[in-house]
Amino acid sequence: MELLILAINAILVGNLLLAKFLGICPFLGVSKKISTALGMAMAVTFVMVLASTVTWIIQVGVLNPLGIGYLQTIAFILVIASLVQLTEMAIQKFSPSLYEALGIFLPLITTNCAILGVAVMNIDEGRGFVTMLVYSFAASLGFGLALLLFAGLRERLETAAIPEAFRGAASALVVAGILSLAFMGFSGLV
Amino acid sequence: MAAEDKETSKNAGPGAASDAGKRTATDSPVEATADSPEEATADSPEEAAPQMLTVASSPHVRSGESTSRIMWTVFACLLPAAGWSVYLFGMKAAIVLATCTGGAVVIESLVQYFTRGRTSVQDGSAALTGLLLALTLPPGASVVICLVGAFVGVVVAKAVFGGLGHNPFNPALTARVFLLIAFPGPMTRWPIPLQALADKPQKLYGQSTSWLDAAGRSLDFANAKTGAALHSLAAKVDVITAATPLAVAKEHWKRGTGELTTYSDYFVGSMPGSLGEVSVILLLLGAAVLLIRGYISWHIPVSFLLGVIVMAGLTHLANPTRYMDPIFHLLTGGVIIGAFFMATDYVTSPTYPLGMVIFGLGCGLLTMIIRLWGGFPEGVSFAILIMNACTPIIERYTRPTRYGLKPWAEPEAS
Amino acid sequence: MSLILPILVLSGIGAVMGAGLAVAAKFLSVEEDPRVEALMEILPSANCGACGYPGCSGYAKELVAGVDIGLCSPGGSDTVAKIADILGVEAVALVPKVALVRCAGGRNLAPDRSIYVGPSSCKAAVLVGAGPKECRWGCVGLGDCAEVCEDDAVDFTEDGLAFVRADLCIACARCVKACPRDLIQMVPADRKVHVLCSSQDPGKNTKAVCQVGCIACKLCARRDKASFVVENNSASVLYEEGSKDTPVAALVCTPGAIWDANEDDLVSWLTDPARREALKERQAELKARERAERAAKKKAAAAAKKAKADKADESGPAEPAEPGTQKGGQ
Amino acid sequence: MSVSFKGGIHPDYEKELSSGAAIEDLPPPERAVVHLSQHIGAPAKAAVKKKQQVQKGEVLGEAAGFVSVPVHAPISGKVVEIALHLHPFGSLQEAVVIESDGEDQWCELPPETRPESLSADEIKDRIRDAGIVGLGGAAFPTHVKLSPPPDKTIDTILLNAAECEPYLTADDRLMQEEPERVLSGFLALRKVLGAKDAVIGIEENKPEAMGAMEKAVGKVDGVRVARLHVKYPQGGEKQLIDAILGREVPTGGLPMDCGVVVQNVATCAAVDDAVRFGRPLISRVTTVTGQGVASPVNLRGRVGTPVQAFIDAAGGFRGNPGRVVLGGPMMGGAIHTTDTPVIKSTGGVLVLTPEELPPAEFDACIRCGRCVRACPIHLCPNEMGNYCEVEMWDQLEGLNVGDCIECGCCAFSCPANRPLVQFFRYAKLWIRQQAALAKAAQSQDDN
Repeated sequence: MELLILAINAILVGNLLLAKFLGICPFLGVSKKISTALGMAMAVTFVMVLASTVTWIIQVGVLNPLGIGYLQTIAFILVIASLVQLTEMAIQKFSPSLYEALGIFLPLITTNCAILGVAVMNIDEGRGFVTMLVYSFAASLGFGLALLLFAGLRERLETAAIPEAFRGAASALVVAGILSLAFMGFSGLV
Repeated sequence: MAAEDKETSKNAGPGAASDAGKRTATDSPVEATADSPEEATADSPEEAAPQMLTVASSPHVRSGESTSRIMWTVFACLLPAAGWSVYLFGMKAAIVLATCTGGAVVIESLVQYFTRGRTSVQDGSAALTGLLLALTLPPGASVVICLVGAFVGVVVAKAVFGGLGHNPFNPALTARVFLLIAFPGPMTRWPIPLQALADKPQKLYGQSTSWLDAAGRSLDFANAKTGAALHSLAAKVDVITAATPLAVAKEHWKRGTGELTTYSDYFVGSMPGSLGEVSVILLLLGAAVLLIRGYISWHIPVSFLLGVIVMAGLTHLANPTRYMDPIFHLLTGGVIIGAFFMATDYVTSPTYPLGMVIFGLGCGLLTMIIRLWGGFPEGVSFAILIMNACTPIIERYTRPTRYGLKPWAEPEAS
Repeated sequence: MSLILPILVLSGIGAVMGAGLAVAAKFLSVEEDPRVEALMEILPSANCGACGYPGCSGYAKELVAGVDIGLCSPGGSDTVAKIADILGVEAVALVPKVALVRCAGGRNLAPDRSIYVGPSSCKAAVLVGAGPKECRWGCVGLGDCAEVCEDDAVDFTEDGLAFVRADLCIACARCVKACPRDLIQMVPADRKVHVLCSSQDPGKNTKAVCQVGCIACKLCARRDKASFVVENNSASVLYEEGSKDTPVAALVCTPGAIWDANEDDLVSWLTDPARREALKERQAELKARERAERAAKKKAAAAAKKAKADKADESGPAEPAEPGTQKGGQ
Repeated sequence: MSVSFKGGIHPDYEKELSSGAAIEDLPPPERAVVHLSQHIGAPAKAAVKKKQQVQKGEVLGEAAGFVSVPVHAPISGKVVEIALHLHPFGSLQEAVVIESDGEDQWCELPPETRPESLSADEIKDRIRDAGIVGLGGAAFPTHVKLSPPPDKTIDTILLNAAECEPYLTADDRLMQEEPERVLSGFLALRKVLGAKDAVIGIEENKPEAMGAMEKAVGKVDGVRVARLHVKYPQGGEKQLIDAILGREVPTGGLPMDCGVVVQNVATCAAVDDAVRFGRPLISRVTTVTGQGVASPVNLRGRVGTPVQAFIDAAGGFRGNPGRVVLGGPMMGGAIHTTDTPVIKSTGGVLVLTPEELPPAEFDACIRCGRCVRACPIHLCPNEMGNYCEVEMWDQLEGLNVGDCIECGCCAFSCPANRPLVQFFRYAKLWIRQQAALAKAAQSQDDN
């Protein structure tokens, strides 16, 4: 039950994108099409879960016992960068079209603060291994959900007669803002 | 001449369909009668050379339905409820209604003026947005709040995306949620209806009346429990507010106190609440008109209410002392206005029947989730906005099955 | 110690990750030609599709595979030179091109036959009873070409005729694809004489619907066979090598369907009736001059003949030395 | 009890304008412009020369291929020209122009026979030689419809007597006045196809026609009259089959793919003429109607007569004409000038006044879903229209624009007055062009 609440919290209430505003870069960058957004969501899920696991192990297994917890950030970045590199290679190999579609945003997962954020939050909140796993997965699901909803809305906006001044990122940010407002309704849940 | 009107109102190409060009074309040799054009015009004016025919793609007839007619009809269907709220809350309500509606119309005109866009004020969508917004506000909302709301609704939620038809979120609800989060205090101060004040001073919506006593004492009213006393009290203070039944319900299970008004009050609206949530009967009346005239379909409202009933019913059965029963949830808050007037907004809800049902159920369930377990007492606005966000995805996967896929086997084979 | 430990730990993590990546790279490596990247750098990134490939990246990929390197007209010769450099092949000269709307019939000259009601788009308009314009080949003037032009090079005359401003055109050829009547052609920017009509109806029909339509009289082709061709009732300039600008051919065009940039700039040619009057005057001049030349020639020939006859008076009835229909040279 | 399909609309039918007017003969024109392209498929090839004398009914153009039919002289006289002329569809097409000699003399026709005495193939030959095409509007050569591939069995033939287009009453009058002729043609067609069942589908708003047909049918075996709900497009082939038989024509297929062939009332009458008397199709009943003509009528006019002659016969224009439409208001095409000659498929001349015309401007889609409910093919016209408007062709994939029958229900019901049918026509054109391009690229790759 606790894990479920944690998951709901991570997906809806504390949504990475809409409540914590982490990872806005891919949110705006690759949300023009639902298919791309889906690919991005999966890539992020993969990296997030794996990175959280590895960083948790490093923190708990190596850094903490050695008393060098202050290396957290640099060590985590190292891990995340390597994992993103791996993901990039895998996607390029198995889905060149998705690789094309994601473009620069794929390597940019490295600097996606959502990933590092989740890894650090896991440590800061002192989560156990299972809790950490559930939280990372749920958080990435929440990320994917927001990305997908946003992509759907933007696809619809493609046909809209948006005034010149608001084309592109401007209207997208307004949509993101309203979406965020809507998700505030979940606050106080659990 | 009508044909002349047609000519000028024609869709003009970029500099192409200049009137000059058109007129020279009119006296082209091809279009002239057998007589030369000069001769024709020399005759009586009725016998003048015929105007050029218009061509357009089929169909050449239309149903006569128009966007503005739809919008103004919905507007009209909301008026009884708006009028009732004025009766209940007095001038305060009238001011809110006027500011929101008027503000929205004025702002839309300004937007139209500055962007030279094709959204037109006459289509009534701005007025409807304003009216809907007003109906979601507490009666005492200040003019500034109303204007900010109108601006958010008309500009941020609509004009930014290209006007009516392109807005992904319900403008009125976007504005309301914005106000709710930006001005949490004023937006949750619910005045008590004047009628209720007069008739039932003792039953102030589950509130222990001790705070009124306190207020009365501070204003030299020893005992404020009688109607007359309350009336004079009301004259002294700006406004007497109370919690809405939903807020009471929320507190109710937290503190185990409080008592609620009866259902009949909800029906006729003698309860604190926003302008539009107070009278269920008049809202249903307007909704019935829309349903009968086919302006809205049953799918969204019914599934919305169903979602609320199911969720409320299940929780009530599980724990009647903590959770209120479904009827309470249906009649309070904005469920009725939300289900019939907000969620059914064409632009932001799915178009296909299956999608509508999913949308409605989603709205109902989310409303109840937020009401029962969330931080806000009322969840209708949030629920609808969240489902608005889901609309494109729902729509994508609920398209109707096209004709021609039903298999047919030859009689011999079957 | 306090310094060494973190270094060790970080190196350790780095080593493990690096090893993992190295292994992964072995299994997941994808060959990629580095030249593609280099080509992407130098292509104009207009993604206009003038080359016929999907965007600049598409062309870059095909270039490596060995397609014609002279397809990027927006980039011009510079880009071609750079491409050749990267690919290590011979650079080709890229003839700069501009788009040209091959119709001169605005509403004043080629009237509409009815009032079109509907979306303001040529594509849509020509679907309604083959278009409101009497001429079924001419410019509808609702601006599909202008819509796709990102450089605002397409403009309209008062009479609803599209034309391309050559100085703004980057030769992306988007408008060529946008025109539902295939009126727009990419022509070499240095050419001056163009046929501004695409009608393929018989001359009689064209004449009935447009005052400046090509009536397929072949006068131009008769003047210069190498540069003009009349096919399907429609004259056009051959822009290939070997052809050249033939101002006199432009001059002889009876309806004035040929535009000579030496004489008139496009806008005044399309909009100013005086320019057409001037053309008529020039035509009359030419006619007079040629008649005079012919007469002089005839005279000279007659004189020569007479002289010849005088020389050999018994030679019988001589053939006419000069075919009377022969027009003057260029 | 009446049957129907899902979707559709209820426009103002306005049939009372002309439904009371008995069919009159329009005098043959002085000058007939007979287009060689009168049907779907390859245009006929001119078989006469300039200055040649022709008799009424003589072949002017030979069929050019299987999906093509000959074109016949509607009047007797002299061929004065074979040249490009304005076609009702708006473009210039090759046409044979005949100047009348005033005789109106038939050429030599095949001997008169009884349909019962002819074999199926003989009937089919007569139909083809008479140049008969579907007169409901599509003008698809009838003999092609009568030649199903051997692997397809046709068990039912439907007579499309719905005439669901508003204003038009030509079929209604024809059934009232000449039910035997219609039935006889229909039965001849049934004989060709060897279909077991024959159903005549008539909309409920034509009780007289229904009565006449019921009386004519009498006790003919296997023929019945089906009452149809009054709804547009009840007379659409697919909708008619759905309503009467509950079958759906497979996507991309023809009615014969579900064992049905549908024929129109006027076609059946023409078939009777061809089979019984060997007369080619040179005239047909055309409704001239609308608020824009003085006295709406039903006229039997010759092919090649200018539209103006029809309008004059209806008392001329009343006021200024706003738009002249050949066919009904839902699917008919507007013409640019009344000099346009009529062709075989011209079943109506509708003159709309400027006041009646729908507004010229359209607004953004408000996603009200009226078009979705109206679409008889159950497509998503709202989404399709939005994507077409901004030309996002890749998004149209999966929306099946190609299935659109252009019935106009969506545009009719649109409160924003969006020209949806026009959008879809353009999208279809684009899809065809893309397919052609892809095919060209394919063949290039193969070489």
